[in-house]
Amino acid sequence: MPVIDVASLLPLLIAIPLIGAIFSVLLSTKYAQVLIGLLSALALVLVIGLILVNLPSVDTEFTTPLRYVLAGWEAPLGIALSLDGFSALLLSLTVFLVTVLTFYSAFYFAASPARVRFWPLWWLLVAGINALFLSADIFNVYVTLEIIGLAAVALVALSGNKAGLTAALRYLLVGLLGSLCYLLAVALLYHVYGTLDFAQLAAKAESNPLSWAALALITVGLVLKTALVPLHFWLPHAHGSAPAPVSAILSALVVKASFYLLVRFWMEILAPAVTNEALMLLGILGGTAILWGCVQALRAKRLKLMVAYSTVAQIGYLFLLFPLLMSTEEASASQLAAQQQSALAAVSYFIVAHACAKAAMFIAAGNIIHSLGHDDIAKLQGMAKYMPLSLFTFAIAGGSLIGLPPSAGFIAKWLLLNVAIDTHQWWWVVIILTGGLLAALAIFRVLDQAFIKPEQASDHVAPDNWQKVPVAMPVSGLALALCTMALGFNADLIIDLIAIEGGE
Amino acid sequence: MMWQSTLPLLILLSALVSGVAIFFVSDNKPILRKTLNFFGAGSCVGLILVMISGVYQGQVFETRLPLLPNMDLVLHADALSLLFVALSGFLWLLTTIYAIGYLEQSPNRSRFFGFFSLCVFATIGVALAGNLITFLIFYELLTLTTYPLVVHKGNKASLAAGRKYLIYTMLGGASLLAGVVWLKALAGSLDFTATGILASMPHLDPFHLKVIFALIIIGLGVKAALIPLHGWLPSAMAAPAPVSALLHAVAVVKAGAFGIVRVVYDVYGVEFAQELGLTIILAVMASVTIVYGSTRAVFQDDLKRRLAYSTVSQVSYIALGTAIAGPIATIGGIAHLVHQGLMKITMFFCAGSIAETLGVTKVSQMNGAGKRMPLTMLAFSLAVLGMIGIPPAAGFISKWYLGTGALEAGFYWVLGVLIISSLLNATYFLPILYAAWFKPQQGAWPKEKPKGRLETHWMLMLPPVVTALLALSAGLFADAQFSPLNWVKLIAAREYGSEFVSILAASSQQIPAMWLALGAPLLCALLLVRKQMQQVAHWFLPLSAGIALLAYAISGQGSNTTPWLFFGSVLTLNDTTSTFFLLAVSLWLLAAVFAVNFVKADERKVRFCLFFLLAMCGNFGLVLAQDISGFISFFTLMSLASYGLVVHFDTDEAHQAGKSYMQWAVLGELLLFTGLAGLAFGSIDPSLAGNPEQTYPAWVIGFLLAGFGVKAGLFGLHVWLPMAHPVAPVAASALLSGVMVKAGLLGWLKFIPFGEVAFATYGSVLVVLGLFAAFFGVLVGVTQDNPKALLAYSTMSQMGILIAAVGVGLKYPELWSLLLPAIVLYAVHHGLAKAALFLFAGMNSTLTWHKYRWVCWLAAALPAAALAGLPLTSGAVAKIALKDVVERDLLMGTVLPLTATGTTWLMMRFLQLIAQKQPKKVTGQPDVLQLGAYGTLLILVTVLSYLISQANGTWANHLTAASFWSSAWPVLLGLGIYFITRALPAGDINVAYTEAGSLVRLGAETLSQGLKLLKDEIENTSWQLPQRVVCRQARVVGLAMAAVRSLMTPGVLFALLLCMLLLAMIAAR
Amino acid sequence: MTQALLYGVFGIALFGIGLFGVLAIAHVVKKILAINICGVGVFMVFIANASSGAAPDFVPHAMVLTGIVVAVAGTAMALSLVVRINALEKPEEGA
Amino acid sequence: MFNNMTLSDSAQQEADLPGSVLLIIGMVVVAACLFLAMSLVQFQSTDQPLVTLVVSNLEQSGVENPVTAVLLNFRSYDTLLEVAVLLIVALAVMPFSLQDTRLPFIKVSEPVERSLVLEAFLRWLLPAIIVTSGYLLWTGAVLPGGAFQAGALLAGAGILLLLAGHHSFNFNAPTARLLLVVGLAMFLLVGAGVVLSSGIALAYPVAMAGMLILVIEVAATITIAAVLVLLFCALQIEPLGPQPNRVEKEKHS
Repeated sequence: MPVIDVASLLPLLIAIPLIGAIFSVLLSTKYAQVLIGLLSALALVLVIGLILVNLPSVDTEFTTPLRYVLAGWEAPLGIALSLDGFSALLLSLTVFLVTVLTFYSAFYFAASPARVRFWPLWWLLVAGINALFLSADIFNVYVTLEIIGLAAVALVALSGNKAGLTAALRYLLVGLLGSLCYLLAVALLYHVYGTLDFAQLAAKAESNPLSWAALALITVGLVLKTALVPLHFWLPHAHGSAPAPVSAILSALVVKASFYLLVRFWMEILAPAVTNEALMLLGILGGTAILWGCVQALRAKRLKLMVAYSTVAQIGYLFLLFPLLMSTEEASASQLAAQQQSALAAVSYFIVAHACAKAAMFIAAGNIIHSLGHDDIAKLQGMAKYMPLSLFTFAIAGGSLIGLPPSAGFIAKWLLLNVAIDTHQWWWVVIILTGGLLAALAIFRVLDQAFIKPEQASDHVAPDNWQKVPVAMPVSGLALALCTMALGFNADLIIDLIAIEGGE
Repeated sequence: MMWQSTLPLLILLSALVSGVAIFFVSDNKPILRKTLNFFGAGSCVGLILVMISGVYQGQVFETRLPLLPNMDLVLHADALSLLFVALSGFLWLLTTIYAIGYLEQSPNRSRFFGFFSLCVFATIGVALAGNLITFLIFYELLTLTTYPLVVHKGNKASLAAGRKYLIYTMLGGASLLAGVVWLKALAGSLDFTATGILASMPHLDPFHLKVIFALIIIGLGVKAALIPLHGWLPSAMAAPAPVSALLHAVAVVKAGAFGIVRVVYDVYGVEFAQELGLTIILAVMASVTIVYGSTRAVFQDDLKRRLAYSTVSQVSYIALGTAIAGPIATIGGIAHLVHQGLMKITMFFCAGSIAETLGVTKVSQMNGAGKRMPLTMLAFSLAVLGMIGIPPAAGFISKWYLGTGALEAGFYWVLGVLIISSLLNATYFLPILYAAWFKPQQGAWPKEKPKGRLETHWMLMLPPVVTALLALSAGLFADAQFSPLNWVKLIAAREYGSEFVSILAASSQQIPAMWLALGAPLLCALLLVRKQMQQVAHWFLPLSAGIALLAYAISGQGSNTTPWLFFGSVLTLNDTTSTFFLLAVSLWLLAAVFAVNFVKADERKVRFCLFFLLAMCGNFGLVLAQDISGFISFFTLMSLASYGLVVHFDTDEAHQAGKSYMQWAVLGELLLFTGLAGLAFGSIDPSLAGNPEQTYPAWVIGFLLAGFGVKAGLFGLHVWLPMAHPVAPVAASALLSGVMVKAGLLGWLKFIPFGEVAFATYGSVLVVLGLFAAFFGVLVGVTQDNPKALLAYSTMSQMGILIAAVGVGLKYPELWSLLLPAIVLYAVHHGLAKAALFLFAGMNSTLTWHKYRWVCWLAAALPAAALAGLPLTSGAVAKIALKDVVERDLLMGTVLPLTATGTTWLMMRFLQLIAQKQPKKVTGQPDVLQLGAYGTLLILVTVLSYLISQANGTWANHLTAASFWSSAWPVLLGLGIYFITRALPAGDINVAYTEAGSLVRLGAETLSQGLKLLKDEIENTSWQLPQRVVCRQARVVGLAMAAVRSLMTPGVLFALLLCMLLLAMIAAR
Repeated sequence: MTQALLYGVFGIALFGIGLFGVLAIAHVVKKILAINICGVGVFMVFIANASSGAAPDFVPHAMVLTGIVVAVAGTAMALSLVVRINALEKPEEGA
Repeated sequence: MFNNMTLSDSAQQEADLPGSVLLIIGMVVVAACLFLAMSLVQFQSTDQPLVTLVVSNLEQSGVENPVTAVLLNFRSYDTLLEVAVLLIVALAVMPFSLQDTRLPFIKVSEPVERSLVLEAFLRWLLPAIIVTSGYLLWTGAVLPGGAFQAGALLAGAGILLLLAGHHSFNFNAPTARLLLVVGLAMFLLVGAGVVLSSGIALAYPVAMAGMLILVIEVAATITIAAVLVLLFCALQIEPLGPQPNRVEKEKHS
């Protein structure tokens, strides 16, 4: 039995980063901000730890999501927070990554004046992400989406150069347009069903033209924010020109936030309006994204751009979820549910795997830029000698992205392949494996350069223009990378968490 | 118990932890790093030993960690995994030592050793994996951890190699992953079980299973370097030597091969796989790879690349063994996993040492390397001989089981593959040995390091020596309790649910002294390593022969049964072997005494002593050995060691003769291998017991006849004999013609079931060939002007008579009991007389003719007369004994007396040559030892034939006038012919062979020139795509032509013979 | 067709006009304006919904207020970025 | 779509899409809107449960204006996040510099160019604006009005002050930063504080609801006003501060 009421802890996940943000605005000295950051991270870890420990396990009968009614007003009048396995997983992931990245940022921004602005924005972004994962209200989700979008844009703009600002502007406009599409859908849904609550909508939703229209608007808006091919154009530059910790969190969590919403709408809230053809369409886009992203990553000349394109590809994998949800005629309802559950588990694992690996990669790339002053792939010769830890991080994380065992990426791919084969959609198997191979080419292109003997390399990396990075920076990246490996060893924990059923 | 579930994990961790720790050690702290390294490797080996003892006691070790729903990460120690784990762990230790020595000054050592340990970690994981997904995980991990090692040097070549390696392995990995996931979806959890898991699931769609199998095999085939997935392996040679060693011997290629074994046996189940028709495809693939890899190896000049292609070929033996469904082939395949590992790692160690110490990387630079780095090259040679499959080395064991297994499964063509591969192995390996040992050094070494007290750093020397010795003992003590073979038998027993106990369970030693006879020469050979001993080496020869004689004297008849030696060794002294042994031991002793002073002064003393002693040991052993493996081992030892005696003088002629000798010897070995494998299979299969017709199929007999026929000088296969016998030092020639040539005869006597089955066709062929040789030898012999060459032809002629006699025995089994003593008697008579003649020919130039003219004439004429069969001589006794028996056969009975005519003619000619060559003036003292030895031999020639048991009574009835006349008239006739004819030009059938060979060569060259022209033509044209295709085709054809060219005459002959025998085999069925 | 419905349809039309503007016009400030037009369209749909029943529904009102604030925030941020980019571009043009 | 963004007017023609593409975009947009409109027209909404819910719970909300009740009580969480959005924008546009943190919030200086009419007008307009905004805030409980309206008005006062030229604002000053976060901080404080009495975050006790909402609104008004002034400052392309050179230049032209 739960010792404490877990649900009452949920608002803390939003309040703590908000408080962190407020104090970061008020106290702008370097150490104060770092201290506040670390304290907030610690508090978040404590809270999410308490929640996870007390979460009813999948074996017990408590499989309804946790629910916290804010302000005491039940839906449809008020707003509720809710937590099921999927969102708990994403929240834990968020807290974990934020903790590591906070630690990393403390060093990354140590000498930069941008830190004054960075820390409050950072915590506001975190608050937005947490709020989105917890939200059970479609309008509230719009506000959280905007928080995330605006904070992310502000963070991208921190780089201050023209490329960064342009990328930020493009990102902002895309985000605003996406949000507006979403908001229009909210208007339509409210018009039809008279409620904004996830669960109530899910109960009322039926298949009618307005539902279709709403779903289409939501999907277009969120796909734009998630950067699924062909709406991915903004991502590489935004992710590629932001400061390293920002790139990391953008790739690892922010795109996942809108994907999370998509999953919520397609699997739960507007499930009746979903058709097989639509699912397949999303899948095809996902498949295209995998191949296109990988090819672009292969062609990228800058390291961070390559990593960003790899995100485009990885997002493609996430969208393979949708065709795998398709029902077939012979499958019974329970079979379908099991199939959907395993597909979701696979994709969740993908999210976790990609988040850790991509964050680690961006950290590694950040370290490289930090010490070299550039990230031109062609000029990375001999890196292995000078930055072994960062390179090692890059390699492990790369292994996970390729899907090599033992890594979370492998498990994710394994699960996804399993579902694909189970549902007789073998063409995804081909695409997934091809994607893995292309990713391998891209990653090993970098490693190849790094292993070239410095003596034979051109003199770009003469050790005198080499800036040593504080050891904590590569170490935090390595920690994430090792995490992806560790996650490759016991998948049960995460899969069990997913299995805690969301609301019907 | 806890430790049973943690031990596999601990073993893994021992490699992982040390690997990870090493990364953090700075390059400036070698001591710490070395300590860590050795600690890791040492504790790993220790833990493995603990586990082996545990498994031996029947404990189950399994670590199970949850990985996925319904899918655990399982580490399981069964017999098969232990085999691989033990191999990896142990070789890791050795390679670590080696790598420390090798990379002493190079940069990034911590990185290197870190990844190195991780690589071993992955390999151990592959070995211990208890289900397919665990296997997959470690398999992929292996790819990753190996990549940094391949590109370690950081130069262009290694980076290109790394890229190639990755592309291949990643593609393979993807295919494997697809296969595994699919299989998982169909069949659920994929835990390895001894008899396969899919067989028990009847509802699976066979088509799916076939596709999955293909996917998985493609995935595994990349690492196992199956054609056409092998491309990465030769380029990966850009890596440092320890990496190549590990890649080729243990980690990577073996992981692939091991995986194939796992999938076929423990996932599909071999019977089920066979039902699906999958094994045959795999077998064909493996066979093609074997032949292709060997063929490519022939053309590589870069030593490591040659070794790499050899690996491509050799690793497929494992796959082949797996694909041939059957317990025996399984044993062969899996045993090869260990054997090939030991041998190949030795080779790479040595190649690395040579490159590091001398800067030699090409085969063409290796001339004389044996002298500079004897121990290293010795280790290399042992490995090479094993790889070719020379018994009793480890490679032979694998091939033997593979061959027998193939017969068991009815895959006759596999034998052909094995033989072609062995032939190619010999083609590309033996020249290396030849260059290293027998060619003089040419100029300075490319990059020689200063020579210290040892030939190279001890860390570079120790590992190959250890592995070479292990490879040797793995073959030598194949049936010992803890040998790899025995362990593999256990695995096969579990796989097939049957038992394989050694045929000989109990050890019994009735004639223990005979071990002394075998041990003495070997021990003396070993003592030669010491410098002080080399001073007195010439005394070792008579000493060890004397010990053997002594041992013989105190032993009665009986057997030594030693189960742990070879496949269970049986040494027997019975009527026949006793007589042969007496012949052998007396001739070796006398020849040794005769040679003492010659050897003492010789510049290649040690080499001569070594080969002499080894040949002696082989000869004694083969006489005594009663079991197949023992016989063939000693037989081979003698054959190979004789090579050193043949080429002793290092003249062009000697090398030419040596080459021919070696080619034919290898050919003989291969024929024998086939025949004996058939024989062994016949005697193993219980369903055939008691039915000699089936136990001894005609083709087996054919191969045995041909195989031993090479040694016995059977006409058509005799070519080497007249070349090799004369060029050797006198004592050696005497032994070659006197006893060693009888080894073939002895082989027939031991392994062909005379008296039980009739093989009329073979019998007739033998009679015709034998009698033809008897006259042919005479006809060619009389044209020679070198007395030793003449004697060699005489040997051929005399052996012809013996062969014809054997042929009669084949035709008329009922005569055998009478024929056997006659043959033995004749053999003894010929051995003694021929040896005496050779010795005399050698002594000729030192004799003081002018003083003791008549004594000298008598000494020369006595053995000559005996050979001619002059009445009252041993020759007459032997001939009459033979004649009495063979009269049944019309041809033999008629022609046999006439042979004496020829022999007389030949002997007269010999005496004439001797007389021509008598020295006008002799300086110095005559050699007392030589005279003594010769004198003793003369006495033996005169009396021994009357004393041995086989002569009982024959000479009594020969003292009649009729028989007197019957043996006298041919001699007189011969004398007549001698006086009619005089000097004829020298020549032999070998000339014809050489001619034919050069014709073939000419044809091939013309063709390849034509192709080259064509290629040039095409290259000059402008079309892009088709040009490449045509070029490739032209290259392939060119290669084929070159292959034909390189095979030379024996090869062509061999192929013809093989075809004929196979035809015979098919016809007989 | 009720009045509310008419508003709703026109709201959608406004949204469409804005959308077209965002997609078709290259000038950034005009793009930002187009997005604002989009937003206004969406708000109109909300309001139209709110007044479609017998009694007015206040929840959409509140939502529109929140939406306006958010829209203002977004617009402000976009404009500030435009200003900063412009400031960075100016020296280049002058040079 | 967003790759060919441009800022300059002259480049507009080049950067615009070709006509055929525009036609396709237009057709797609029209089709989508038609579909939306059609489905909207076809669908007749029947029940609006929230209408009655809002009215029936209005009494317990502490305010009489239903919109304010929704904004600050029923859906106060949305508003909380909305304030956070404002903070983000403020942070994003704020001209940060580490040196200015020690300077005061309001700096008084001689204007370069005095506008006597504006100054005189301001003297009595500013107090009026402040009072009016106070009224708007207060009346928000009953009639349309509230924090945003009041804040906007107040910001207008600030901007007027700025335009007059005597004063300039330094948003890096501690006071300014306090003003920027006070709305969010107060909201959080109250939201968390009520947990002590009601046990639920943001759930005001009925008795104190009106007062608490007012407190939040006051703080929010200040923040909104501060943010809007900040936005104004940040978006000025020609800074209004004392930059004599430029002003002189303008004079000459």
